[in-house]
Amino acid sequence: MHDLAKHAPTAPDWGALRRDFPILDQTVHGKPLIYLDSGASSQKPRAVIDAISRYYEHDHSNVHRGIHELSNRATAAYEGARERTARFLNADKPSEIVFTRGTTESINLVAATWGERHVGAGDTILLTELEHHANLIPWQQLARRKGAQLLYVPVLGDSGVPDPAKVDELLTPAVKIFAFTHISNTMGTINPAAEWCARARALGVATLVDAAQSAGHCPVDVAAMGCDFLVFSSHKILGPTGIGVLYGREERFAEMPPYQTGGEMIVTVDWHDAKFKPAPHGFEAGTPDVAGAVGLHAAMDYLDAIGRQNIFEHDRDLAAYAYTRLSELGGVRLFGPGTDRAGLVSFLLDDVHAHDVVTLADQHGIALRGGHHCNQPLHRKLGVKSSARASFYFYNTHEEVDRLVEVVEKVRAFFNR
Amino acid sequence: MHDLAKHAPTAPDWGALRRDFPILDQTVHGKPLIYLDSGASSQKPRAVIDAISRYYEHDHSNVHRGIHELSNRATAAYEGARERTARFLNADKPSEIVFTRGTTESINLVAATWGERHVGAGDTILLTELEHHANLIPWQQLARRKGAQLLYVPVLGDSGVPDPAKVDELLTPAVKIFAFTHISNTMGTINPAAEWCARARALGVATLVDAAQSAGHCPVDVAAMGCDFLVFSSHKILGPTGIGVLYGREERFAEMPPYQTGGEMIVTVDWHDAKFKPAPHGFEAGTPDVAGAVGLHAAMDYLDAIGRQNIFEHDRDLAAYAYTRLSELGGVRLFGPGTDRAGLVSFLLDDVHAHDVVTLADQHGIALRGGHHCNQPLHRKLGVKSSARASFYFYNTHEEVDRLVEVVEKVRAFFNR
Amino acid sequence: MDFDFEELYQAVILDHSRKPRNFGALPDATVTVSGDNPTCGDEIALSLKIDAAADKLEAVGFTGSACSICMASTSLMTTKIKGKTRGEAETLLRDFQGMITGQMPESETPKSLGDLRLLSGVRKFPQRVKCATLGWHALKGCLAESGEGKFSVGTGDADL
Amino acid sequence: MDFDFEELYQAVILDHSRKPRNFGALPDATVTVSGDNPTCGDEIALSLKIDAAADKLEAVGFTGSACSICMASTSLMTTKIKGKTRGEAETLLRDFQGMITGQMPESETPKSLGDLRLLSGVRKFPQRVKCATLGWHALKGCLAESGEGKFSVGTGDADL
Ligand SMILES: Cc1ncc(COP(=O)(O)O)c(C=O)c1O
Ligand SMILES: Cc1ncc(COP(=O)(O)O)c(C=O)c1O
Repeated sequence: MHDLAKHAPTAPDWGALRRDFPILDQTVHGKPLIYLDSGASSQKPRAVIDAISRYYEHDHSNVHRGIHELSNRATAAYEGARERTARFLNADKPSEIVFTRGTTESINLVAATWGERHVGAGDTILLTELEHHANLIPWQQLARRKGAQLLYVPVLGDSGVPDPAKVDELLTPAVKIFAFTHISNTMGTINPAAEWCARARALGVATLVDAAQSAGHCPVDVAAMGCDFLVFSSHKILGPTGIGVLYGREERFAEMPPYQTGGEMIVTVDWHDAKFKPAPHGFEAGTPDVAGAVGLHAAMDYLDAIGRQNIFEHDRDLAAYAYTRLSELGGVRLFGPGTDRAGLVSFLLDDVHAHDVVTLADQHGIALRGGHHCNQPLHRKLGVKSSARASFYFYNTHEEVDRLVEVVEKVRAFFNR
Repeated sequence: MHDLAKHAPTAPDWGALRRDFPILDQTVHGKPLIYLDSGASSQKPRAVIDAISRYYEHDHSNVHRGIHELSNRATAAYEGARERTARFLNADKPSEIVFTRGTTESINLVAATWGERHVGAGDTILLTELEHHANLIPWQQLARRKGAQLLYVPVLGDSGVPDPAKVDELLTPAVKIFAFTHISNTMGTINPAAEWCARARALGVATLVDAAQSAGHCPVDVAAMGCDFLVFSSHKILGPTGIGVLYGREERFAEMPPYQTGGEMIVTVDWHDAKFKPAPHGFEAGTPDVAGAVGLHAAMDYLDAIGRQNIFEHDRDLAAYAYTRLSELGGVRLFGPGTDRAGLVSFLLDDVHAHDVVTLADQHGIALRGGHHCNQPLHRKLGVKSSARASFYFYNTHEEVDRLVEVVEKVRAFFNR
Repeated sequence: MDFDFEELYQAVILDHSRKPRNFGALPDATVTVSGDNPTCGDEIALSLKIDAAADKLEAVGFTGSACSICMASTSLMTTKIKGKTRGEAETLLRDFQGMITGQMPESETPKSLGDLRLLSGVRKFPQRVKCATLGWHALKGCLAESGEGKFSVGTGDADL
Repeated sequence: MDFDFEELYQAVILDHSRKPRNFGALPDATVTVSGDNPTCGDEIALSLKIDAAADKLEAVGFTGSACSICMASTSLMTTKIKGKTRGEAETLLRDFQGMITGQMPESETPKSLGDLRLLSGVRKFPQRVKCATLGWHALKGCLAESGEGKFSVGTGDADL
């Protein structure tokens, strides 16, 4: 069994937790909302919404630059969120945490700074076929700019599992960086991140883990994982939109040139020259998203009060249940591993386009996602244009899955009539 | 008289407006808070705070990617904010508005895309000595990368006014881009943006206007101004932190390569190639700050309900009053133009460091800023390390200025005893 | 089944989506424009054989894979434009856009749209407007290309 | 005037800030480290003449321009380290940091800090801690440099 699945001691009161999310208490097209699109973006508990309001009502000011009381409070709030994030990831130091707009910007930052400096002509960048466009195009652009080679660990068909033999074959010292997703947003595959990082490290290969789908759904410990970089978005882990995280091991940050430049990130500036701060501030040009950091802080507190291991098991249970029920229907093509999957299920009905499934589900109050989920080449490899996806969080229930299955049956009946 | 200062018909109820800002109703060190640091970041009215909460409580989802109801609402909210911003600036089309993290990112984006493509060895980039580090270092980095020349329109000493004769001399067809601040954040100078843009345009020179200090303080009309790019930050114009605006004339956006890459900004992606969307989405990789856009929308509505011309006159009045009262004290060095100044005043007491002034003011509940205000080379030119700054918004009052002047007198007395 | 949904997927539309008319490559096409809807993966390539002298869209064909709305809309479109002049096709395009975006009041929807009027329900499904207009973007692209050859248009959106 | 403020700016501190001791270049310095506080523009360059054989900070001088807290803290520091061994200077540095960051309880502040204890009020002004520690960063830099020459340290912060 996967090492993330160790058993947790207490079971949270999921029903009570669900009531913390004001948005879930509404009807859509006359039906109770069933939100199964947390893989795209999670909803926010009252605690997060209120933390943001409270910040603006009491403590807002610009950070770092001021020496008055509000500026002290805003700076403490912002740096406190950094410190909290370091704890959330079990990073060594707060200075290993840089706040960005999200996963996408975090990866762009690494590709444009560390990548720019360390990847040269003929070098290899290794990805898997599971990568979200955010962890694919920045490397593609870097490879094109540098004349580097971009290689992909192939997945084994619909199972969505990267071929272990190919990892052995492709992970060589010629690789400069191995960038891979922890949990696939389309397949629900859980990659053996710690194992891959250990092997990469032994070969002197840097690693970047895309934790967009994992950071809020299971325990993530950068020390145990042994990665060089890890990235995620606040909006997928109960936090506000507009902020995300780049974890970078201290030695890696130290070898990176600045990314964006401007205020807050300088030591001295002259008309024709400037000296830059080290990480984290050297990678945070301009006024940061202070309220976003405050909201993210509240989200991490909320998640850890429940326990990420508890959440992980809850979501996996739901996904396993959905997977089983949908596969029993017949005429449904399911993607991703049959066991040890994370909390999401992508599927296709024979002869029905995903868009049509999603539109009908929406008419029943169910929010699904349809499309390529920013995995266009992967879908192409599977021979499909798109799929429908149900992605779960701890506020979802078995009854909601039952409702989903009912609606999928209706869609099939409608289009086969 | 400056053309921005035309008279407005009705006077808003400033006292009532002030009560819309919950944060202002508090004491700091036992004294009523007097917030004179809006130049660094403005406070937020209830309407903005509530718009953000409401969005998370009712409508949140990821944008563009989904086809369910919440995703439709979130997309409509996000694109509605874009459309609102286009109106706010009198841009031709919503597609001329790109959302960024703020002024700093907007300028970095232009320097890294338009600049990267259009500025070559031997070309000139023209700035003024007034520029904030955000509108200085990205160009400095570009100039160094390209072997281009960076020239500055000098300011006339403490007046903070760019030398008109030097503008004539330096603004030549050798200049690729003239990037300048509309309102100086240190000096309060209001630059003749429309006049400079017209002259640049006649010479085929592109223009970027840093409207960080003007967008929320006076009418800003990109059509009348005739600029190619204009940038500002939400957090300085009553909106949330974490989002900002890049206006780009359609033809300019069309000639720019992408900046960050990833989801949302692509047309098709293959393992080794990708096709990108045009502006605005082509410059917005990843999940955007939807809630930020909603908050910014509310802020623009709030500002325009008051009338930016009214705000402009209110803030100028306060600044002029503060300037006069401070200059009457003696032993105070004042920076920036004596007339036609925007709503802020920077000053220094003889033999007292700005930090000491600001610390004492804070003890009296007054939030000032002390430092180089991200204008380090300008301060160096003026022969000082730092200055103290009082920056005003429509929620400030004459009584607050009186209180400031009292405290400045106390500081002087204390340090001269 | 729900009212809105029934309206969206009427029998004629389902029929066109299952048995698209004029589906298949057009070997003697003078112009081909492909379009794709990046959000959902719809891909359509529309080919026209234009007789410039006679100002006539002599033949039309399309290939690709897409959702039922996109397939039906494109299929219906091809049946309407075959044999028409460029000007007539452009009028159709404008009318369709007016209808699908809701800019044109429902009462004013021209009769000339024929069965295409069955797609008017799409306006209640904002994200599906892109599906309904993808083939039309390709048509617009074909009409705009003065030369001959293969071209592509970007993302489908309502702004035809 | 306010209590906290009076405590921050006591007479001794004002005196040191107006008439800093050991202020001026040290022509025969063996090591010079400059530091600056980018937020406020404080700039300090500290020079030591270290007699390595005798393990003694023989002479000390500093130049620069800074706020009263920074000037006073640096001036007081120079009076305390002149003639001391490296080890003694390092102990002083640790004690000062403990006091200024509040990590060391006020009651435990070593007497050996002398007048430097007058700066303990700074801990109530978080943003001013950087001012009080800038000169000490330079000292730390001087002690860390094994070679001779001119060096610079980054931004002042509490983490000495
Ligand atoms: C004139 C000017 N330009 C740029 C900026 C940078 O704005 P931000 O820090 O929001 O990116 C500021 C504010 O600090 C400013 O006043
Ligand atoms: C695995 C994965 N990586 C990256 C991203 C991109 O995240 P964002 O859009 O928040 O930058 C996502 C989410 O869309 C994702 O699921």
